[in-house]
Amino acid sequence: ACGKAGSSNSSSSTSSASAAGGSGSGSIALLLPDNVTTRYEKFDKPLFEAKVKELAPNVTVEYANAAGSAQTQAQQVTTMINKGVKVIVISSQDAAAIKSSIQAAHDKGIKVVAYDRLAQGPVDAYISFDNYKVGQLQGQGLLQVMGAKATPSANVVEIDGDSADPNAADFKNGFTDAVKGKVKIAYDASGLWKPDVAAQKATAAINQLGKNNIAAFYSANDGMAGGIAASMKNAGLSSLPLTGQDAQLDAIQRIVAGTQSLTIYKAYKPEAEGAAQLAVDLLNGTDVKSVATATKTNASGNQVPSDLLTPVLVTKSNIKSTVVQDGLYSVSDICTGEFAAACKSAGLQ
Amino acid sequence: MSTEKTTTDQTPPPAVEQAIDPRLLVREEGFKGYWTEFKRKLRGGELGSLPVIIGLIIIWAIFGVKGTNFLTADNISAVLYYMCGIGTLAIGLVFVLLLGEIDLAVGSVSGLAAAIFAVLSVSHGVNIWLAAVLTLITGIAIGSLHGWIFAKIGVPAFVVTLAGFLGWQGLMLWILGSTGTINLPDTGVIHLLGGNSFFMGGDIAGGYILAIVATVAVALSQLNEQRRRRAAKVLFRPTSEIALRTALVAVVSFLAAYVLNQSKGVPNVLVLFLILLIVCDFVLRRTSYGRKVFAVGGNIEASRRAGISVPMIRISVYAISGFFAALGGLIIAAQISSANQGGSDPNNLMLAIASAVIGGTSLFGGRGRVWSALLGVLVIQSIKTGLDNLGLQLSIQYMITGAVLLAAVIIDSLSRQTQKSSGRA
Amino acid sequence: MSTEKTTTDQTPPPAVEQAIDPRLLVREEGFKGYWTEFKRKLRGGELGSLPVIIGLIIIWAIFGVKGTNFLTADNISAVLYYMCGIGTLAIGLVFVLLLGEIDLAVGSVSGLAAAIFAVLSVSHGVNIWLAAVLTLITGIAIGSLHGWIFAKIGVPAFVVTLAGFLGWQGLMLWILGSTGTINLPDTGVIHLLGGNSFFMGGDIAGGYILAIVATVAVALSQLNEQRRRRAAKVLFRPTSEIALRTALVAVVSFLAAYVLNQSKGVPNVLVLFLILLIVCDFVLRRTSYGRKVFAVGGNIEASRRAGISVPMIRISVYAISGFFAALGGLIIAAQISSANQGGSDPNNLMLAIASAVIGGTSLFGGRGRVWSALLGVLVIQSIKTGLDNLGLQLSIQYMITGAVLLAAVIIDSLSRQTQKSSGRA
Amino acid sequence: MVHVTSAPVLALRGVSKRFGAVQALTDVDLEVHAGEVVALVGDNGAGKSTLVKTIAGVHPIDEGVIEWEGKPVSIQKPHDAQNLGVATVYQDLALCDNLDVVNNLYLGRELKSLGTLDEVSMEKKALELLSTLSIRIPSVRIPVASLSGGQRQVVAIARSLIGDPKIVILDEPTAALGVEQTAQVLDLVERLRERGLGVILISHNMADVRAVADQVAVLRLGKNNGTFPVQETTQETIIAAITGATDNAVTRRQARTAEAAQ
Amino acid sequence: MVHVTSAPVLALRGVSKRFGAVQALTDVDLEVHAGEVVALVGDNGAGKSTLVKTIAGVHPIDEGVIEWEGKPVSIQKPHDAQNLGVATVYQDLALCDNLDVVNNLYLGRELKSLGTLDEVSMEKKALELLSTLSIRIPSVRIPVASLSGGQRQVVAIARSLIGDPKIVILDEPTAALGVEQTAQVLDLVERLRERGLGVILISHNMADVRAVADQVAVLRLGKNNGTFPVQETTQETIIAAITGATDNAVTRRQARTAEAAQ
Ligand SMILES: Nc1ncnc2c1ncn2[C@@H]1O[C@H](COP(=O)(O)OP(=O)(O)OP(=O)(O)O)[C@@H](O)[C@H]1O
Ligand SMILES: Nc1ncnc2c1ncn2[C@@H]1O[C@H](COP(=O)(O)OP(=O)(O)OP(=O)(O)O)[C@@H](O)[C@H]1O
Ligand SMILES: [Mg+2]
Ligand SMILES: [Mg+2]
Repeated sequence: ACGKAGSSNSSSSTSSASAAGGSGSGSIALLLPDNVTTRYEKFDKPLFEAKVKELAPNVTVEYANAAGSAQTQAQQVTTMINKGVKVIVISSQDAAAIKSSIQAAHDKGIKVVAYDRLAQGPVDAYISFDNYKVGQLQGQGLLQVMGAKATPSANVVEIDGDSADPNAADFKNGFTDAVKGKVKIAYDASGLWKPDVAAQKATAAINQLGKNNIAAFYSANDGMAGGIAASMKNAGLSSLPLTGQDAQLDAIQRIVAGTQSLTIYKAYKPEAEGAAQLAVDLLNGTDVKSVATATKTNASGNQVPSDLLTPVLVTKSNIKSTVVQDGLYSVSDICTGEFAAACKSAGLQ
Repeated sequence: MSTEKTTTDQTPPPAVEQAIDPRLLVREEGFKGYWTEFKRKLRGGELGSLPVIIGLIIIWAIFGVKGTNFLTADNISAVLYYMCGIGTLAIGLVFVLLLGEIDLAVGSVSGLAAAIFAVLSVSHGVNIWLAAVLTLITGIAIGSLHGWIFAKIGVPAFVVTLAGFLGWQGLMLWILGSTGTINLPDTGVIHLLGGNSFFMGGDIAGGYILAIVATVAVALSQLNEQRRRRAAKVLFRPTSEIALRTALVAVVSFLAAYVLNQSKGVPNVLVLFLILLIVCDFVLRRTSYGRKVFAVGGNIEASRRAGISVPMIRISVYAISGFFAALGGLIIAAQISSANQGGSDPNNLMLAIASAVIGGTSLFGGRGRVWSALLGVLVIQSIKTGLDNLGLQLSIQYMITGAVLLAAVIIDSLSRQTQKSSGRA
Repeated sequence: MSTEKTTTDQTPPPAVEQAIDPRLLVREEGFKGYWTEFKRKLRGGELGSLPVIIGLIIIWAIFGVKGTNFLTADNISAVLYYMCGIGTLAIGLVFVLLLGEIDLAVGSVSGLAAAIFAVLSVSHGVNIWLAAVLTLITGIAIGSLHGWIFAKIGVPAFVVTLAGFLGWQGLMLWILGSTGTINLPDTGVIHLLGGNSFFMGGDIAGGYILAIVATVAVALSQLNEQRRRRAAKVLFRPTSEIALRTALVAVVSFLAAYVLNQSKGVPNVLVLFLILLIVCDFVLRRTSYGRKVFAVGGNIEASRRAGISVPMIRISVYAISGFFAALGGLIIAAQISSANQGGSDPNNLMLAIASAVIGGTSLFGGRGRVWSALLGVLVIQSIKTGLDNLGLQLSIQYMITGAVLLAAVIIDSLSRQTQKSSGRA
Repeated sequence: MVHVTSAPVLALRGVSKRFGAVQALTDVDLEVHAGEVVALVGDNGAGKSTLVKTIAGVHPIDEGVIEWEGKPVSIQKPHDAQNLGVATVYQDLALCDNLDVVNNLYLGRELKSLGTLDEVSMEKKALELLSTLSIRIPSVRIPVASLSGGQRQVVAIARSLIGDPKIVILDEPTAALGVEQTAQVLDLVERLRERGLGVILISHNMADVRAVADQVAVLRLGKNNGTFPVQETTQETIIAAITGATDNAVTRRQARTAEAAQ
Repeated sequence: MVHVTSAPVLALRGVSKRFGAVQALTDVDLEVHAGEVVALVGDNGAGKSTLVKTIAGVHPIDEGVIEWEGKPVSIQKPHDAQNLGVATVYQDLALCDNLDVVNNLYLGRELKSLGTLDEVSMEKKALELLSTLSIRIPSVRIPVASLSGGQRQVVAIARSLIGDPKIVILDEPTAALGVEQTAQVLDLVERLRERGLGVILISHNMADVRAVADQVAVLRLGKNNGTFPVQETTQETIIAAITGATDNAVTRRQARTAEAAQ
């Protein structure tokens, strides 16, 4: 009798979003998952914002970080919908849990770009590195560093990421597939992405297996590798191979100093800029198939046009040609104090 | 009407009036007396919820000016919608805090409840309502277990629930283990608690009907109380004050109904949350069970000597807390349509405790009201949503949240201190 | 020697012996009396630390049987090494718990301290020792700020430190913001607190010297006390008991020295931790400051009326907690050779609180000892390392940790209950 | 002074109680008949309150038997004692400081109408009850934390009169009371006796004891030290039993003041 | 009975104090001279303890002046009062239940040697002090939580004697004490007077008041209701001033018992 609450303005927001095509104005939401990993607020956010500004000067970017909580991220999507953004670029904290939020955005006519992590639901585009390939590269790199020591009886200690993170399984699978039959995984535990947890697990592994019976350490990322390196040092095992991922500054320094063997560099720039390109294209109603040439099917069965980038293996020998050349870090960033000497011998100066 | 037998002798008691002390400063009749009493209370620091309400208004004003979208109907209704999850946890915590204890396991229990519900209803195909009931029963059972270990074995509640905090989280991870996140269908209880279900289907009339019911109920119950007290010749609340209180309730509830109607209507989960508040308030203030909770929170030994079974009260309060934790878990799961491994986020625990305390429930037991869960969670959720709106960097968000929490309670504490210096209260 | 003036009159006081009550069951002389008293205490539930120690032995036995490598020297020394970080946080918390309050910010402050230290020493090139001192001063300043807001403004400590929990974490993220993780050089204070620095360079003699010092100090201080009490004609501890206590200390310290020497020696951070425990124990039990802390924890009003400045005690205790939080942060950072954004892990807070409580410090104030930080953290770290050794799934680890925590305290609580039923204790 | 020869309502036989290293009660006997006022006296720390608390179920006895109307009973918790019909006013009062006067009076036995608390009736009856004890309390709706010592004591006494006890135990009920309130409480004790209740009265005030008690039971260092019928015993005998000597501070003080008066 | 004509050590002029809606003290005056025992009497809830707490700095006064040796002083917290030389025994005792007897006695003014607590001396002196008050406490090393009411009271009284006060305030010190301990406390009060200290004694026991006091100040409903020299005043006058009427429960009870005795 009295009519539906809010009937007047909910329809208007839908229509305005769909009518926005080609106007080149409006706003894009960038939703990132956590604050423990350095990359998001240091690289992804500024790179993304800069690229959007370059492509579409009138478009504003709204930013929110979920601080590692799927629940917070769902609220942030609602907030963004209420603010009337036209495109949401989201790196989901929990790829499955975000499904209903993405559905809600979709229902309002908002386009969704899955960034770095493939969310469930009606996603319009996806950009990321191939996570399985990351794990594979870690495995191949490790075998390469171990060289002749890589025998089927060589004990490798594996510290994985937090199993709540969908990518952790991809890394693990890629890694185990790469090393299967070539080395023996003697200890396998989750370090929860936390350095102090990883450090104590590594010490436990060393005491469990005996320090002379370990051939190498696998760490799923650089953060944990820092803690593991400290434990290896205490046990006098600093010379053993140790993997990582993310090309964090501290990891590059460890690689220079020889306490970590390799890391995986997933250039943030192409990823962030690619996402900006996708977002602006979606905002303008342009077809994204030209950029997102691949197709991935997400866990809820949606076919998503995808742009899959290739990661790079970084060791002491190619630091200069990767992270330094890309401007991620300058030589002076890396070669502080105690690392200066090691830098010199590594040819970084 | 009463079943009491006193042993006082049957000589006619002296007129009751004699007992009123000449030193008691009684309020004058009419609005003027109300105003002078208000001023006296203000000076004495007895402000009740006033500082929190003022704090809330300030927070809204700041976000309203800073963020362009904060004071829109859609956004306010988002605040009111999302607050229900933490708010439900906070209701249970109010009971526990009234006992002077703490329940650190509510966050984990809520995550576990969501997981159990998801596994039952999605993976095992149990009827969705039955699954919800089983989940709530599990919550009650877990709470009772905490309470039993605390009350009967004597392990400090802090430690019991700390163990619960760790243990139930482990159980949740184990339950979800093979599947990780489980998406929930938007039907049955999940639809009801979720963001697409509105009172009377979102009909404009719905909100106003609720507002009318609230106003009338407040007015009638107060008038009835006044009539009975007047008949018994004990002090009663003047009509002027009743009118004022009723007017306040009317303004707030009609305003809320109007704003929510501008958006999509009154979310059913909000209606549920308000009903729970009213029921719990009734239980705590009007039943002998509630009186016993306050008594145990005030003085355990005195309660025991008064024949109250302290262990029973403790166990039941933890059972209540377990129930609300499980229900809160369902609400949070409904809001994100899934049960996931982050469900037992310790932040939820912290925010729920903060809500109860900011709202005015003492951490030291024996003092507080259920309504503090509502007030406190409104403050917390407003800050959260407001900061999300501004899109600030996370580090700055943390700092602001900390600072605002502090500011909100500093006002409250300052007023209490004034109060203390003019009495033992 | 004493500066006291009493107003008692100068008539010769009746013999002091008269005041000994005939109803007091005095222990018989010699070892036999010691044994009967022990049995009586056992029956009455006055077990002191016994249950925790038995719990520890059970935990070690289980892990020793289950995991093949738990009882190796290397592993035990890993337990003793890693416990120092959380243990240091727990020392500060013991002070706070003795006041009957809580400090939820210790985890965040420790993370912040590591970040400040790293930025100062690595990014800004400040001398590493100076940076450590500045960091500790920052910790003290932060703690004092918490204390001040609590004591002077009257905001409940819970809320102040909850705000700190959020706020300082934000500040830490902001400080680390531009660089993320910062590697710490293995020099100076970081070397000292890290895993490659041993007492007397890991010389076998080092451990035994420490054990001898401990044993001799315990024996001498007790004999001295006995002599003075005997001279003053008040009850004193019999020589037999002193011998027993000294023997116990000797056995434990020589055993620990032997085991650590089997590995790489006594880590300097462990020596530091033990020195801190001794100093804090002395402060709490032997100085009037410590007495005041207990008094405020027991009865705030009585302390105030005794002329104690309650705000000063509160502020200083929070300052102490801030100091230990900062120091603990440095130790944890040294153990992983880096300062990172996960430094203010709320789990550290939970574990530190659990350590203090499991060790026997009451959450309700006024009862506890600094040594509970040692006992408790030993339990916690043993469980943690033992589970790591077994390489179990995370979900099962959580459950076991929860269950063991609970079991450890159930024994303790049961004994306290017996105690309570035979007295008000 | 109605004396009943039947079995005592309450009898303690050989009751002992220990707290840790302190033997507070050793082998104590006590009998209370209906319509009889038994005064329990003794030095500070003699164990009077401990004895009363064992009867009231605050802490169970270690050894001995408690008989109720001739039958042995087990009193493990305060609820047991209340069910038998024991109402107790404790020396340490035991009120809930956060609750107001009315709520404290009716704690554990609230009046209800239709399942909800009947605050109005409780408030009305509380006002009546307090005025029979002629105490002035500013308002029955203020928390007892803000009452004076005597006001708290009267609230505790009034509490024991709600319900329908057979034995009322008063542990130093008049300690904090003014002269008028003390007189009211003594009147009250006499009214209780007339209604056939048994009363155990603990007091250090010999005048009060002699005014209302029928029997005086003396405790000394946790043991019985004699039971005296008030009528046939002099104050000196009782005091000597309490202090354990005829030469004590009381007699010395009396001698001194008598001397000074000369 | 040494009377000094100089300025009073302590004088209150027009002191008022309000708690929320209760006006506890209105315009109260009081004077205490050195070597004088002033008894402060009044009905329950008359405001005696409140008055004493304002002097002791427990809660500051709202209006009026406190003069110390003729000069106005501001007493904001207990520390201020202690510095002036006021030692107080509170009605609610205020002991730290978790600390033992020795620690409670010396709380805030511990004996030290070489900066550390001198537990041995404290324990020795505590034993001496308690035995002059002829109290039996099983051990001075048990927490005061486990003491009897009277034992706690004696500990509180002993506490006030440590230090070097000029005025000792005793709020119902003998309420929980046995006959012997009461006599000792009265002796103590006399010794304090002889040493030239001012004493404020609150008591409901008229016999005690008449035994040791020089002046009796009466409070009624928070207001002064007369000050009487003990020597020249009858007990009836004082009781009438306390209760506000000559016909009260006390006189009625006396009349009744007299009647019954006939
Ligand atoms: N919980 C307890 N723990 C240890 N000792 C206790 C405890 N309760 C009482 N006592 C001891 O038992 C003895 C008797 O105490 P009780 O309170 O019964 O004395 P009382 O006769 O009531 O004395 P008063 O007249 O002073 O009230 C005292 O010496 C006291 O120290
Ligand atoms: N903190 C407080 N808040 C409110 N009212 C209070 C407070 N303290 C005391 N009062 C009121 O002030 C009045 C005086 O109390 P006070 O304790 O001074 O009485 P008193 O003369 O010592 O009585 P008694 O002889 O019973 O000890 C009482 O009516 C009491 O209710
Ligand atoms: Mg007693
Ligand atoms: Mg008083």
